[in-house]
Amino acid sequence: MTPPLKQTLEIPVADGEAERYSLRMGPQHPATHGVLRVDLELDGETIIECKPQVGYLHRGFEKLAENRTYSQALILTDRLDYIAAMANNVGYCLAVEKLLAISVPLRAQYIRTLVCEMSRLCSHLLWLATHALDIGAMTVFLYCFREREILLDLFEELCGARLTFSYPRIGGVRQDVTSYFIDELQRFLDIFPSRIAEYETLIDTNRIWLKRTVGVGVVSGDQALALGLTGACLRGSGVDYDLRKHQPYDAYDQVEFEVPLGSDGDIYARYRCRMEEMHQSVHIIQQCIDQLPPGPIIGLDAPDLVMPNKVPARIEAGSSTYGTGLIRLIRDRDLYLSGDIYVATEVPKGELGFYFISDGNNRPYRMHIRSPSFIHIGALATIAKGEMLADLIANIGSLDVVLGESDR
Amino acid sequence: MESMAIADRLRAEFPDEFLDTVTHQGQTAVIIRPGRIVAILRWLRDTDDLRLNHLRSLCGVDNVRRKDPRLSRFEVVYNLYSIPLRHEIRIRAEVGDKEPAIDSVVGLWSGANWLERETYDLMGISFNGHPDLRRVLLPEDWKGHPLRKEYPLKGKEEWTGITELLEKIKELDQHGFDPAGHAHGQNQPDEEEP
Amino acid sequence: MTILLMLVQIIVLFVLVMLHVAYATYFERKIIGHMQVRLGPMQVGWHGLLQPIADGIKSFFKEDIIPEQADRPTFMAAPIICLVAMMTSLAVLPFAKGWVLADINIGLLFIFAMSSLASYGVVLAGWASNSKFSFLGGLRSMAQVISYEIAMGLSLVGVMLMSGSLNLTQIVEAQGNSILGMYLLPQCIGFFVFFISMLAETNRVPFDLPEAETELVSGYCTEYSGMRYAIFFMAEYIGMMVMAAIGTVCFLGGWNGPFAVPFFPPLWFLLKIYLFMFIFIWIRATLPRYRYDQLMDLGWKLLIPLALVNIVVTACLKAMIG
Amino acid sequence: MGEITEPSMVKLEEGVRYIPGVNALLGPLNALVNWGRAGSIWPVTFGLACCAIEMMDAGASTNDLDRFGILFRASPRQADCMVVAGTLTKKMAPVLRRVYDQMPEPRYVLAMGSCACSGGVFDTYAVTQGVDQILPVDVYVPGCPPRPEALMEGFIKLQEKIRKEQFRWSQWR
Repeated sequence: MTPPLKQTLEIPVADGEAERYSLRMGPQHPATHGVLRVDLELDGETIIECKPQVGYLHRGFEKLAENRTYSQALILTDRLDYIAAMANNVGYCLAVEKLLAISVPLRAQYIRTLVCEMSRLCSHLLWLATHALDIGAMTVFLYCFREREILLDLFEELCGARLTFSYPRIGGVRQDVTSYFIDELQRFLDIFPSRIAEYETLIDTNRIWLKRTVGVGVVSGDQALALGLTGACLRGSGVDYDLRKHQPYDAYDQVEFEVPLGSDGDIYARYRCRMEEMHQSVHIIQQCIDQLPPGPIIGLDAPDLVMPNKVPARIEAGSSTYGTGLIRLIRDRDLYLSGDIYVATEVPKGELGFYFISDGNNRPYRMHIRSPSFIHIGALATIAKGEMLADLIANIGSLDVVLGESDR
Repeated sequence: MESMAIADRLRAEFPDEFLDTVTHQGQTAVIIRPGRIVAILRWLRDTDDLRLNHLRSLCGVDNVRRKDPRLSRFEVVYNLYSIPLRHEIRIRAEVGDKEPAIDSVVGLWSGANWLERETYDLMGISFNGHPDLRRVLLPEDWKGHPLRKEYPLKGKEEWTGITELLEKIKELDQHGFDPAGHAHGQNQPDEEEP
Repeated sequence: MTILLMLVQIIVLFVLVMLHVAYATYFERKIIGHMQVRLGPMQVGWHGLLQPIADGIKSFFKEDIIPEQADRPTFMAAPIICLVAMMTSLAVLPFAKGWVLADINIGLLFIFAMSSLASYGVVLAGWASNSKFSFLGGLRSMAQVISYEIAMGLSLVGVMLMSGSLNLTQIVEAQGNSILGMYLLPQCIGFFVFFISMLAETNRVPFDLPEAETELVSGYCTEYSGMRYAIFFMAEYIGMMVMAAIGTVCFLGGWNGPFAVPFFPPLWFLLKIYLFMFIFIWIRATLPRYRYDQLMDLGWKLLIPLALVNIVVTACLKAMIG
Repeated sequence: MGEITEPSMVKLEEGVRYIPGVNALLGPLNALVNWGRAGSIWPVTFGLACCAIEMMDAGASTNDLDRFGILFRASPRQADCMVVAGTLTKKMAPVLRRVYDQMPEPRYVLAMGSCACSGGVFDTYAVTQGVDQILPVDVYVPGCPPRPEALMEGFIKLQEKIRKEQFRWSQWR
């Protein structure tokens, strides 16, 4: 006895129109970089319609931040783009500093620039690893992780954590760099360009790689701007927009570097942009090491972690929304400046913006995160339309999305 | 161009829509009426000496607990930047308090699509003329808009998806999927002596 | 008596091939591991030597899921079809002079027939699973096999012309007179086409589209679990071995070597097969994957014309020289 | 299933003392099966958030999970174990359960990271407070995120647990 075959497969019937076949990829799928879901309408293997669905990692960051003090909310930013947590931390701190008018000493600025660029290397290495794996080149994945491991060890030497650092503080950084760290970093910088060359020999001259990337996923400059793409995705289309140059923060105006630009706007152009950025990051880190000025690493007007040190505030014990044991500042005191601010930084994925509204107390009234990944995934529908199923995978990889940042 | 100068140009161009300007730490925000938002943003984007062609962010704000009583309950905030001319401005459109709504700017920036969906999802501000206004981050049948101030951090009621799932799990357990019952927070019983 | 002897031979071959397949996976994991600056299996047995056994035991005792909406008989038959077809082609492989189970006259054709049959298993698996990923995997496999079977068949016509036979033993013997004792040099175009089609035929990188992990999860075997999946796995590795064996027989001179090995004549044959297997694995560790349409382009626009040119040239040369 | 404490194949009669231990034939087979399972854990790739990166790292060159015979499989049908690496949101919970239901027995669950263990820092409207509400968890690996070494330790603990199992193969064959 065989049960009748229930056809959930909509096996297409030729009726003159395009023969459609719907496929739901994800949220558990090896190539969706986490928990992205893509609903596809296919004609054979050609994508007629592509609807990305996000939210499977929506943790309520913005709401949570409104219920935390500025110092407490810092740890949330680690878990935004967990591949380059340092860049998020710095972006957050910069925004809060600007909002509350807190100054940062020069040495801390240099250290932040340095760790941001290290973070960029980390992120780009992971991007290259997964992008190559998506296209099918599995060895690149392991080679990239080998170098990434060195960077993670360096981060660990610096602040004790491998992924979620919370190293920058509002008003500076947590602790100073050690000479051992600088020596090891220097050794890494010496070998790293040759390692980039190694990846390039594996994939850059590979015919199959070129066939899979050149002319695929093309976004023109105007289209990229309209879609809101930023970072390497925008620069790959030839638009010169890099916040490190446009609105320099930290020590980026003190160091020299170039912004690599592509012209074709295809996957290959984005790939080349990121590879060049890695070279530039090495260059920036080198300059930061050479120019690192002496001095304090945290500003005098930085808010203390426990309670604001500027205005004596009444505090009341527990029994609040935090549960017992924690102390809470009374909401109604004007401790900080009030106003709103939008500060964006160039994180590896693109433009990460924090829009803050302060109402004067020690918690943000509203924190909005402009996450590049969210906007990039939104653009995926436009980019992937009309291409093949395999190109969709390549496109997701090349947009370099992180769902933690996208869903918040 | 200085942000303040842009605000002045805006006031001259759209006197009826203009309400106020706010400056904080060198950043200027223009508070406007929501009615002609598309026209204003198009003007800002396409005017030759402004060319604010990059929509940096779009979000909703719930002002119900702000100390400033003049503000309306909901605002939609647009952060604009000009990549060629390197200046910026923030536009804050006041959208009222009951059934807040504003025109969609998807026609100007197609990337605004998801940002507006997000604002609708989390803040409950609807966008007229949006091509596909559905929830984006939360499940379709979620109740409430979490970023509104009256919404508690842990939510009001359990999402139906979760309650259904828990019921299904209970049913599966009865059919021996997890007879030892390690799931659901119960500790595994100590090994019994026979 | 002959039947009994035949049975013993079959059983010996079966067991040896099964062990071989098991250790081919070990070989692959180890080699890829070392190419990727890691170690590969180390903990199960000395240097992970018992890893395939552990995998086998685990798969054997795993729950066997047949999805509710699958077409049950087809779903169950598909892996068996794959395995049987692949195993059957082993019968005609000459491991050394006289070391062949069935020395039939159309050995080469028989292997073609069987490897096409094996791809039926894949297509049926894709269809019967009633899963969208499996279905796409099955479709891809069908298209791939049809186009590359042609290229592969044509690439071997040159060899047939030169040796004048379809019998594998005779093909090997005919190669004895050629340069280096193999057809590699005179049939270099044929070998090139054959090698690429071989990769495609066995679904290996860069043509692993039917099971492309990052695109189709596991392609046609997405819904298979436990032992059924293991059977697909074995069939794939036997397929690799059979293809490597054809390559060895037709282009690398079979069991011919620089000197005859006493007591164990198939040594050269096995070494050549291992060489092929190593190259399979090496390519897997190095190359990205083709896209579906590019794969078709390559097959129809490059390989088939090349193979046809090869046939014409070989035939002309053969007619001129004698 | 898990540990059987009651020997179902032996009928106890009055006056017969039960001696703990297993059947002479099935005992070694049981040990062999457990050895095979412990030596070949194939987890399904279920990276949710930050911990997924450390999970990938554990599979990469420095730590190399392949040494233990651990091989990531994309399809839940071929997997033995699920590493829930990261924050499980409410929207994702039904998906997680579905993937778990698709896995064949014997299946194990390893909760990696504080979010998977208990919800972590995300005590909000959108996050489930621990995956053990949804799934039976075998091993908890705390940390935010746990280091790859911690994940490896989790796998070793899981192997220990598997080796102690008895007759977890009679029910579905």
